[in-house]
Amino acid sequence: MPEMRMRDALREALREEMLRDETVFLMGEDIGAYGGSYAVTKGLLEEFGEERVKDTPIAESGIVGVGIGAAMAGLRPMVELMTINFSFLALDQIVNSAAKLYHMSNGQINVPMVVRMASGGGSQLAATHSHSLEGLYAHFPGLKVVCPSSPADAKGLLKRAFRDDNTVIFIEHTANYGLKGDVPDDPDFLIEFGQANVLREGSDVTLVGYSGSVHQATRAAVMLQEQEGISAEVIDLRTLRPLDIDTVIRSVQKTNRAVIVEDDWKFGGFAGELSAQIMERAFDWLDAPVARVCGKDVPMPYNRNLEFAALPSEEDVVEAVLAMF
Amino acid sequence: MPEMRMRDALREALREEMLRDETVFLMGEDIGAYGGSYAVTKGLLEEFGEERVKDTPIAESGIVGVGIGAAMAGLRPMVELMTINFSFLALDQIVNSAAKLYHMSNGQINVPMVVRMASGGGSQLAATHSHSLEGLYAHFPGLKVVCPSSPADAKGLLKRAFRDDNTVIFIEHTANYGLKGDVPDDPDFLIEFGQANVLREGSDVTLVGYSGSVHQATRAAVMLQEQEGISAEVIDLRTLRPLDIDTVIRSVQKTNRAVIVEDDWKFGGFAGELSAQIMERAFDWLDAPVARVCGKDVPMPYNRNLEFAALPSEEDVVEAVLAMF
Amino acid sequence: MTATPRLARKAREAEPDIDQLLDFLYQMQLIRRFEERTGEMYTKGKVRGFLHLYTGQEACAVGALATLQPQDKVVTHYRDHGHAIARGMDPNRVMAELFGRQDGVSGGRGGSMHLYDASIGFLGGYAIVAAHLPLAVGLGLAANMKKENFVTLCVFGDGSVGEGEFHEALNLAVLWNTPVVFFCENNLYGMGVSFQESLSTQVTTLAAAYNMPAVSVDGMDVTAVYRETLKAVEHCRAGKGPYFVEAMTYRYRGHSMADPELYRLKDEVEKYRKRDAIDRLKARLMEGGHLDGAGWEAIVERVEKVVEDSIAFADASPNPPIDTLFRYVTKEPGDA
Amino acid sequence: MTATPRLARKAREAEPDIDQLLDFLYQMQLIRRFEERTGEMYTKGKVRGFLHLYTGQEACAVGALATLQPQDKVVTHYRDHGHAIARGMDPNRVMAELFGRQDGVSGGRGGSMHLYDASIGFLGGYAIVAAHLPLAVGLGLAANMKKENFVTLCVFGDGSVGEGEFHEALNLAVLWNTPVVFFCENNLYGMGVSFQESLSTQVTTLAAAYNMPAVSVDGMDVTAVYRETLKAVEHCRAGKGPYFVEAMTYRYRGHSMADPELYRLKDEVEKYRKRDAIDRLKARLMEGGHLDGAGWEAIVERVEKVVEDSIAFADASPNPPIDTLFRYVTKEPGDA
Ligand SMILES: Cc1ncc(C[n+]2csc(CCOP(=O)(O)OP(=O)(O)O)c2C)c(N)n1
Ligand SMILES: Cc1ncc(C[n+]2csc(CCOP(=O)(O)OP(=O)(O)O)c2C)c(N)n1
Ligand SMILES: [Mg+2]
Ligand SMILES: [Mg+2]
Repeated sequence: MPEMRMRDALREALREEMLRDETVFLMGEDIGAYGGSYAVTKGLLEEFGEERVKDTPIAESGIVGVGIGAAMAGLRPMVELMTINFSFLALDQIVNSAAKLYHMSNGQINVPMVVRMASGGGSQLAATHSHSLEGLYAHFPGLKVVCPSSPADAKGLLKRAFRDDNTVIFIEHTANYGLKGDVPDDPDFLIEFGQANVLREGSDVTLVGYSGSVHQATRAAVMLQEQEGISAEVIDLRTLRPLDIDTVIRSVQKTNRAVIVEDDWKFGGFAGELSAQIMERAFDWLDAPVARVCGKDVPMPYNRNLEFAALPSEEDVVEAVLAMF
Repeated sequence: MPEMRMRDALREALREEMLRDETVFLMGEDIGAYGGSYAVTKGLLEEFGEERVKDTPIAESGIVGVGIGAAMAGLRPMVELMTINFSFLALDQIVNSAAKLYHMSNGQINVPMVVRMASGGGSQLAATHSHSLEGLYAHFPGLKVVCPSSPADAKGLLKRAFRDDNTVIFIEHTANYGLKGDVPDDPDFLIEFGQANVLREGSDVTLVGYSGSVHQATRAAVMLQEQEGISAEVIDLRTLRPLDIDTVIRSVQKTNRAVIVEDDWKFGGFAGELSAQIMERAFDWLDAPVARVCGKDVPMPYNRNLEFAALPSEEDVVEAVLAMF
Repeated sequence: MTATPRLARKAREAEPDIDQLLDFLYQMQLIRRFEERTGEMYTKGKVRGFLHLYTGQEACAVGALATLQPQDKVVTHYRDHGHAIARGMDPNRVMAELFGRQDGVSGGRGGSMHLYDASIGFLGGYAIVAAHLPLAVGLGLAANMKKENFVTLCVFGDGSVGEGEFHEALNLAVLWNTPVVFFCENNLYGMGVSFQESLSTQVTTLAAAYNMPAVSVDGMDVTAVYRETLKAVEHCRAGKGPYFVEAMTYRYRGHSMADPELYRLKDEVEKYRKRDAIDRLKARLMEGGHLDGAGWEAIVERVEKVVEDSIAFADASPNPPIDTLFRYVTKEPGDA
Repeated sequence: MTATPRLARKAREAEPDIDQLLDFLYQMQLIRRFEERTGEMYTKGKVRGFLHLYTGQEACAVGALATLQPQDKVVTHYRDHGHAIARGMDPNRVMAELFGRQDGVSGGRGGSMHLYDASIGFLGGYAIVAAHLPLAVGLGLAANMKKENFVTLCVFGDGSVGEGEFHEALNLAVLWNTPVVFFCENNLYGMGVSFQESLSTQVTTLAAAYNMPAVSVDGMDVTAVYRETLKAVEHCRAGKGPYFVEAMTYRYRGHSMADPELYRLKDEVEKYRKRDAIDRLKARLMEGGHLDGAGWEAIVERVEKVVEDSIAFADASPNPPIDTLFRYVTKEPGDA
């Protein structure tokens, strides 16, 4: 299995799916001549040509709408919105058209489209460019929401996304693009949606994250083990919708404690959903309230120290765990 | 105190604030000649003229943006987006400009604007026109989110909104427009944000709702009392951001049980936040997991029976309560 | 249960012949009566939600849709009954949809604003103003990429012109040379706001600025609509890119059933009623000796039967079972 | 700490006099060097996040901003250092903002893309493409409603033209007759996509279709920019509604510091460098005998000092204390 960075694994997934299925095509802002703002699509224009790798105007709503229309007509578009911060502008198309057409048409029309976007803070991009809003998309029935945390997952999940008959919101944490890992080169390597991954087994507490936050969780687990002798299980959700809550519940029934780690603002965020579901389904197993370690409820400041303070850190996770014992 | 319907109470609030403060003006889709799609602004064009009651093109993002600009220059605009369903189109302006300018400018610029919109299902308006997404707005720091449930609250909260120095998202449930109630005519009648209202006292279970769902909760409380001898306390949150969780916690510490009632989809909705906060703060008082009675996770179907089944009902609340004993 | 697009078998002639004109008259009358009866069904509580009647605008749907071929696609806005019927959607199943019943074209899930019949390329009524314009461009892009020679007719109102997506869609359509006919039904109002108050310019001036042909046509004259739209469709079919048609028309009824119509005077409605498309075509055919009183009566009767049958059909159709609530949220392998 | 808008004391003449031209030269050089040094500070890790340098486009900011009066307002996009400095923002506080420090104009919260100085009517850099266009219209509306005679200059790039908000804003601006100068800096690219590939038409063709005057001007010629923008500002000030200016320009550096510049050839950059606005103005002044080598050296030295001082100032400024994290989320009575 070759080792590669997540951005390269994503590119491989796009390439392989374009080679496999000629109805797959890519469109988005600066995915062609520029090579993709995070270099994910680099080289694909040269390989596949302008017809299948389309640079678009800066018109988020328009290009997602075009993707929907193309998908309705039997193509399998991937629309790259550059970052989640710009996806607000396309939210109506995603929520009111892509997510609902199958239902409103009584199953006559479906929208097999992949919408990719980068997310996350930590690069001092300030308030408008540092959103982590995976949970926002997960709220809408009709969508699927995928948030990979490793190169292999990124590849397997993205390939799987192209084989889904629905709109898949595929969200990549900018901090993960450079991560390295072994990635299968089997062209049929797929990871099914709704299968959480137990990254690390443990017996004292369950740490739940996805995308960027599993890495804080994992580092926290190491610190807990080394410094406190606490054994933490780390679960990577991989997809938020469908959500594999069963794996989380099984873990909590074993550990009796859970901490959700999420970059997004805590108030009204997806961590609340996870916390509520764990309580609903594992109430009698809980030795302490489920804790949430999330982003602070402020617009993201540019200054490095302030940004650092606004984001959840492994120390915050450790602290939350220690408070449970 | 005169009795009036909620739509009239809202109109009174607008009138009084326009009379009090000449920087207040209204703009929105069909608020003028048409009289407002829910007749809230009826007659205001005649009374205040075109300068202060502006019909706009159908351009949600544009008109909210114009409102922001006007607010930056010292006016106090109210922008009516007709319904929450169309507010997706303005979400970028609300989230990236209105909510963040104060922070990004280090306190130099604030955006005192009221954005009004109708929400809620139950009128067979089908999938794109039946959203209840109060919780979506509540997620964003920098905003305030208000959801009145009665004519008096509607007036007192809307008047208060015009005296806030921030952007207030004011969401009115369509099912409430026709509700009647006594409404103070004191021009300085204001209801502060972040003050939940205990609508009904009880000792066995706490029902938490807002906007439309407090009425289901109240009806359920009556049924519980009459049919089961269970005494339910009903709390109307009134504002989701700021959130008065203390009132809820005090109640749960007394009743030891809580049910959240919300029209919005359950998965990833605001009910999760409430459930998580109750657990976090009243863990040792809970005799049962906090329950959520919410909308079903499907796009809203047009058919009446299906729509009814998709929405939470008082029977659902009763059932959830009974399951706790 | 698949329907057949209307007139699918006829070659498109630049000028409609008498048979076709008689058919236009029939269709316009069918839509007129369908809408009138639908309004009554709303009053009776059989049809619910938002209902936007098409009365007055019949010449637009009938003239424009008649230019299409079976492989072509249609997307339109929420005021969609007229286009659906003109495309050949089964009136029974349209009415059943308005009643929210299982045999409705959208299984009772869509309602008035969301008619879909993929079997005749009718890809929906859309209720978010202007949201379907980019979809039409996507359909056009797919036609190009798949080398399928279909044209997409995209119908919308004057009110859509103020939305950002109007702009994004027109720009993309021209940039990517997509076979899309943008068909703007300018009925002078978007709800209660007149288009002069909501647009700083003329619709066709703006459309033409994107570099596509843009014409304005009398939308109360079915032949004129047919003629200009046919040019547009042929332009698209020839691979020359998008084309914009503005049809000047008028709705006789309020915006929706809830509209108190405070913003316009009865006089104005009367003025337009005098230019009624049905009356005019009827008069023309009678003057030309192609229709007499009995012929008109026959049309009226045929229409009555179709409309009354649709109501009976709708009434007899069951509600979708509650246990289907979770159907069609996502499409999974193995789904029907 | 309030700054003074530049040139606030000078009457605006249709043609800039020699003093003013010398000042233009100084300002352009100041922006040029400020940006070059900022780029170096980025490489050193002192400036972080997204950094979009303005090098090459100096004539736009300097020419356009010089037409404004103190009461006027400016909103611009994320490539905003040039406009800020040309408006008279204190370079020390700009650099401190880029360093993320407490004395930055936005207290270190905004960074490069979000410079604000309300005291000189500089109401921000905006990082969501085209989002500030409607804000400008709102400012214009407020000018009308409050009967305050200020003009709003709204600066944006060619890439913004594809966004829906461009359309919504222009339409609203004309409909409501707002005093807004839409100033499009067409540097040929939106990131890596050339504007011909992202727009189906010419920028001014489209702008004019909304019913407002729209001109295109050489954005590498500061006098031309000044002249045309002044007409626009005076048009607005006279209550005649919005005006559109497209300045054809070029950025010498990549879109941001992260740009590998795969989409354009070095040749093209060289071609534009030959038309450099600073070089041209310098040559013109020298030819006219208004500037000599020593004069130019003096300008260069003055600039160096300002820029180096700004770096020293920024370096000396503390980070905002962590315990201020929750400040300025909402504004409450009693807040500072
Ligand atoms: C994005 C959006 N904003 C507002 C509405 C509410 N609305 C429904 S129809 C309508 C008027 C549309 O007018 P027009 O496009 O002229 O079509 P017409 O109804 O005249 O056929 C409005 C404002 C909506 N459905 N979608
Ligand atoms: C809504 C939105 N979409 C995408 C981006 C990412 N982005 C930042 S700048 C830019 C290019 C803008 O080009 P232009 O308007 O020509 O300005 P220039 O950078 O050339 O000065 C893009 C696509 C963004 N910031 N906002
Ligand atoms: Mg209209
Ligand atoms: Mg540019």
